[in-house]
Amino acid sequence: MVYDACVEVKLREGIADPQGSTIEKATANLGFAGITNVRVGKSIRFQIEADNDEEASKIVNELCDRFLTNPVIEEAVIEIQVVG
Amino acid sequence: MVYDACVEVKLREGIADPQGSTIEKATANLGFAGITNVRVGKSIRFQIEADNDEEASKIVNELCDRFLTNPVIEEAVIEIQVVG
Amino acid sequence: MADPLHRSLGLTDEELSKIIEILEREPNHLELAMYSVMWSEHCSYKSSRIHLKRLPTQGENVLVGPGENAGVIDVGDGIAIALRIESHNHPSYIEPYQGAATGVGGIIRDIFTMGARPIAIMDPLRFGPLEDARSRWVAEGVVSGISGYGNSVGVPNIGGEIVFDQTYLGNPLVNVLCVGIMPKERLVLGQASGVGNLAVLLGSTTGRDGIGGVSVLASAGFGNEEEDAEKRPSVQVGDPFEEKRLIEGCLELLNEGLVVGIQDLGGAGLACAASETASRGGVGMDFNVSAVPQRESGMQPFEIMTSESQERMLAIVTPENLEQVFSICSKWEIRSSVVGKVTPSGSLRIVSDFDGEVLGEVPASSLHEDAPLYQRPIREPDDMDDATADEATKLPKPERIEDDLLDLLTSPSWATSQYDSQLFLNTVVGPGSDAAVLRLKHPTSGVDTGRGLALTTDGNHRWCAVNPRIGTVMTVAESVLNLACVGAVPQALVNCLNFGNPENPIVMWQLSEAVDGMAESCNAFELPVIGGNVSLYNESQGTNIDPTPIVGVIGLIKELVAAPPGLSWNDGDRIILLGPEASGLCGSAWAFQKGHRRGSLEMVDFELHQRLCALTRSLVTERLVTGLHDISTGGLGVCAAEMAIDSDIGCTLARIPDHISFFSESSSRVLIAVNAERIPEVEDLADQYDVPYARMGLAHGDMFTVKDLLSIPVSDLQQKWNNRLADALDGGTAQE
Amino acid sequence: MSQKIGVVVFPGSNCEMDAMEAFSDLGASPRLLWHADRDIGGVDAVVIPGGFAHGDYLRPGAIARFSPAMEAIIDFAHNGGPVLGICNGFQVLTEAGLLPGALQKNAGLKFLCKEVELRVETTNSVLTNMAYEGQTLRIPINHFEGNFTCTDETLTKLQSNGQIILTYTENPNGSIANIAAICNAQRNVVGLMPHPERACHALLGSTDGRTLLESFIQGAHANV
Ligand SMILES: Nc1ncnc2c1ncn2[C@@H]1O[C@H](COP(=O)(O)OP(=O)(O)O)[C@@H](O)[C@H]1O
Ligand SMILES: [Mg+2]
Repeated sequence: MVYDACVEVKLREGIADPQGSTIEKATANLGFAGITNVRVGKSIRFQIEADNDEEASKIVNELCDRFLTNPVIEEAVIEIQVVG
Repeated sequence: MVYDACVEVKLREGIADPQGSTIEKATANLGFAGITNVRVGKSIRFQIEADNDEEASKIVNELCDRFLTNPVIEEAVIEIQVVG
Repeated sequence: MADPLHRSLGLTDEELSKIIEILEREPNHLELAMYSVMWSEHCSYKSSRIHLKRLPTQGENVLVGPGENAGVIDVGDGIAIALRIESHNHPSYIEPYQGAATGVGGIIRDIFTMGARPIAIMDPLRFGPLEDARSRWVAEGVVSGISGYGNSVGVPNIGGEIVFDQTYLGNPLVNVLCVGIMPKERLVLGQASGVGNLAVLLGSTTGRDGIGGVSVLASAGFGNEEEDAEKRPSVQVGDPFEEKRLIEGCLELLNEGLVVGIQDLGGAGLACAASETASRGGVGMDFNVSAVPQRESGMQPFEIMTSESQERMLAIVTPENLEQVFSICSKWEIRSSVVGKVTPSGSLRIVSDFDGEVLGEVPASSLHEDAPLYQRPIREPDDMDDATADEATKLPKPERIEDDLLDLLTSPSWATSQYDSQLFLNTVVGPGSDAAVLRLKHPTSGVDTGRGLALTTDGNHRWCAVNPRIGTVMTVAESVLNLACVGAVPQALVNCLNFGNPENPIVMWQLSEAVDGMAESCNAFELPVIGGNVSLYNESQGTNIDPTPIVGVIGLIKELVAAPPGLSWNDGDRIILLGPEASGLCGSAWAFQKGHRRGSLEMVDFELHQRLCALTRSLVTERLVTGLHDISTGGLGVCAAEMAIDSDIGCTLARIPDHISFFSESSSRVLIAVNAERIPEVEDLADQYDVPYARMGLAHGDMFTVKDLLSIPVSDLQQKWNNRLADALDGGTAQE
Repeated sequence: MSQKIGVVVFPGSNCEMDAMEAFSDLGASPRLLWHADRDIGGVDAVVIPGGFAHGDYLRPGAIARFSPAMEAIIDFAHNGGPVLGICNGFQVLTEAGLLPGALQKNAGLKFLCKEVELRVETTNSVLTNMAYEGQTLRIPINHFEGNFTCTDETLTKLQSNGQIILTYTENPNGSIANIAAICNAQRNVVGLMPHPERACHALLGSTDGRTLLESFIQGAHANV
């Protein structure tokens, strides 16, 4: 079966976010008031073939742990949906 | 009121995603079979103050059009939720 | 009613008739699409070619002149140098980051196509004023794109220019120059030969990006918002990692002697590469569209042939070598597929499979050689006499000359610090000086020759707006002098002619005048033109940009034992001006600041200029000066201020009676700083070279003082100099 | 016998020839190691040079660290072999877990190429054994992602073990505790963001990088 996977890679809480703070400063300079706590992450979308939901989720989790995130500073939020 | 906003910035369909294709190749080399169509985007989360839902959505949309994306190659998926 | 197909592809009715004449029948859609991209202004130079013929291209050291992917010169010790400059103006306005990034990628491919390893790039840039929000957004994106691609692909950026002016408001200029180095014997040309040889496509997959980019983007101006939006899908995305692997893989293929010819894919994509290699080799090619690796499904043959997907090369390989080619490609993780076969026929046949259906067939050479040539109408502006008579010296003198000076100070370091300028351990002088200097090491053995390469790019739209011919002469003269300031003798020139709409006779007059000026000065300096690029239709909303010819000149330093003196002076140094007295203010940055854009320029005295350059080189090589700087944009005032800023030491100058001599940009002048003890030697030498000179003052203290004119702390100058770009661009930029 | 120094090449590396030139000018015998080869050929020390291995896609070092050569280098390091990661090499070493922490995008979100001043914090490492404590060195940086980050716990460990070996006197990129270079607890693996190989020739502006590279050659010697 084919699954759509979406992985959001976020910086762990407490880890400074240089991209977020640069964007936050810029929004204020550009006249967008009241924007705070900007945090920037990655969204990685792909399709994956697996026999069943469980296997799909197992593979994506492993992929995140080994490769898609750097666990020293990042964590992943995973969404998987069967497409066919 | 304060809103939580999450913006996912994605490359438009048809636009090449060199990063996505490189990651795709790497997953195969790492022994993760069956992963295809890898596309990489950004997730940008922040809080925003606005008088009401409509205003919040207007600001976030403008922010995306003018600053967070270049609509020529990117598009944004926006989610907004009131937090208080 | 919808336009007929040929018109919507940018071909005129006459051009269609010519195609019918060549084919002796109506072209089909695929054939028409190929003619449309190949006969576009960008690829065919149809408006400029007859003018470019006037440029001198011969020189003892020239191995390859204009017409190939890059010019090549022999620099001795078995080393050849490839040089090329290109524009990526239109794409950069639409998607600044990717537009500029793919500009860098394209020019680098032109260099390694010749067999040379790219060792440096330079980026002369022009943007609308910093006060304009969109121009800031464009500038920020372009610099990031050049930085992002160039650093990652691993080619250092050693210089360029960054200019902000109203004339580029709707049409920035992004020119990129690349220089490469090779052992002479590795030089290859982009041609197919040997019937039965194979055309192998290397690199990225082919997608719909940039379909018809050259005809849509590079060969038409910007009109209104909606039309611009339609042009947008033509923008491509660069992949510096793919390009880096292509550089290494292709150079390895060339080192191993595995390719007969190689050609990069740029404007007009496969249509151009296939027909060009075939027609240069006097052969034909069967081109199998279905063998092209595609990124998207359902692509039409015409889309495959005209796509401008980046990071692709076409190599011509003998069948015996194919396996070895594949294995080097796979080592570098480069996709490779046989897409064509060299045939004796002379025609480019697009086939659905090697023994499948013929989808289109045209004489390969007709796409190039039969491209129309236009002698477009030329007209001098009607008000030339009035314009010439309008002297900028009549402008009211500045209220506070300090303020005018401060307005002219901008350090490019905001941009240049984002570029890797040091990779390969060659960079003796990087961005920020009159010219960049590289150590010249042998490309294969790595042995240092003890000599140096020097490079500069220059352009001046203000001078050229006043007088395109003399302005161009002054530009070339400035380049030659910039090289002299680092002790280098000029060897060859490349140029990028950025002009407005060629259908406007005044624009064509500007172009023709500029070419004459370039020819005249290159002849005078015995400087061969080994390549160039023409970018037309630089207009927005009906307004053409000021004529902006940009030149890149490469020079050689005989003995590179120490870094050249640079701009800084020491406390106690005497400051001397070499060259004639200043004359006139027309075309100066100061005059433009006051909104004055007309008048006349004084022609460069070539003989005096040559003597000044020779003198300057001697002073540098004999280490008689502490610091030096040629006088150009902003005149003597800005020149001296930049030296004070760089040294963090002030000065007291005399003999500058008024704002005219302070801001004049007249040619052939250099400011030098000399230790008091060396003054007699310096003045003797100047006498020997018959160059006039004048003692101007003393370097000392922390004030920048010109007697009877102004006095201002050096720190105030530094403040403006250092912060102007950061203040404008660091806070974030957005589309209007 | 001059020291055999292996310089690893990944697709996308670009400072490998610079490292080769600098080390051979200093009398060592550098040679290139191809990322896809597991055999690192009995070298005395390993250098992972700067550049953009695999385009720095996903994260700098994220793909490179899985190379066959890296497996061998991890073993080599665990056996006490000297390993130096310069710039991108530093990023690879953190991704591979040979060094703690991570390198994020520079504060200010800009690539930075400029000379900086470094302070030698300890001479007890394969990179600084020929320097003196408190010595200042002028060496160029050239990176987008050189902003060293780690948890408080890791930082405390780095500080108490003296694993911070070079700091910036003026922080250019937002690094925690001005960190420019660290070593592992065994002190044989070092990563630094600045490029010492770019500061080994008077014509290039500074020769301060020699102290560091000579130290490393010394370290390789000690390993034989
Ligand atoms: N966009 C840029 N990229 C790289 N170097 C630049 C750029 N803009 C300016 N520079 C460098 O800054 C220095 C000053 O530029 P400029 O004032 O145009 O020099 P000049 O007037 O001597 O030709 C030169 O060394 C130039 O190479
Ligand atoms: Mg100059």
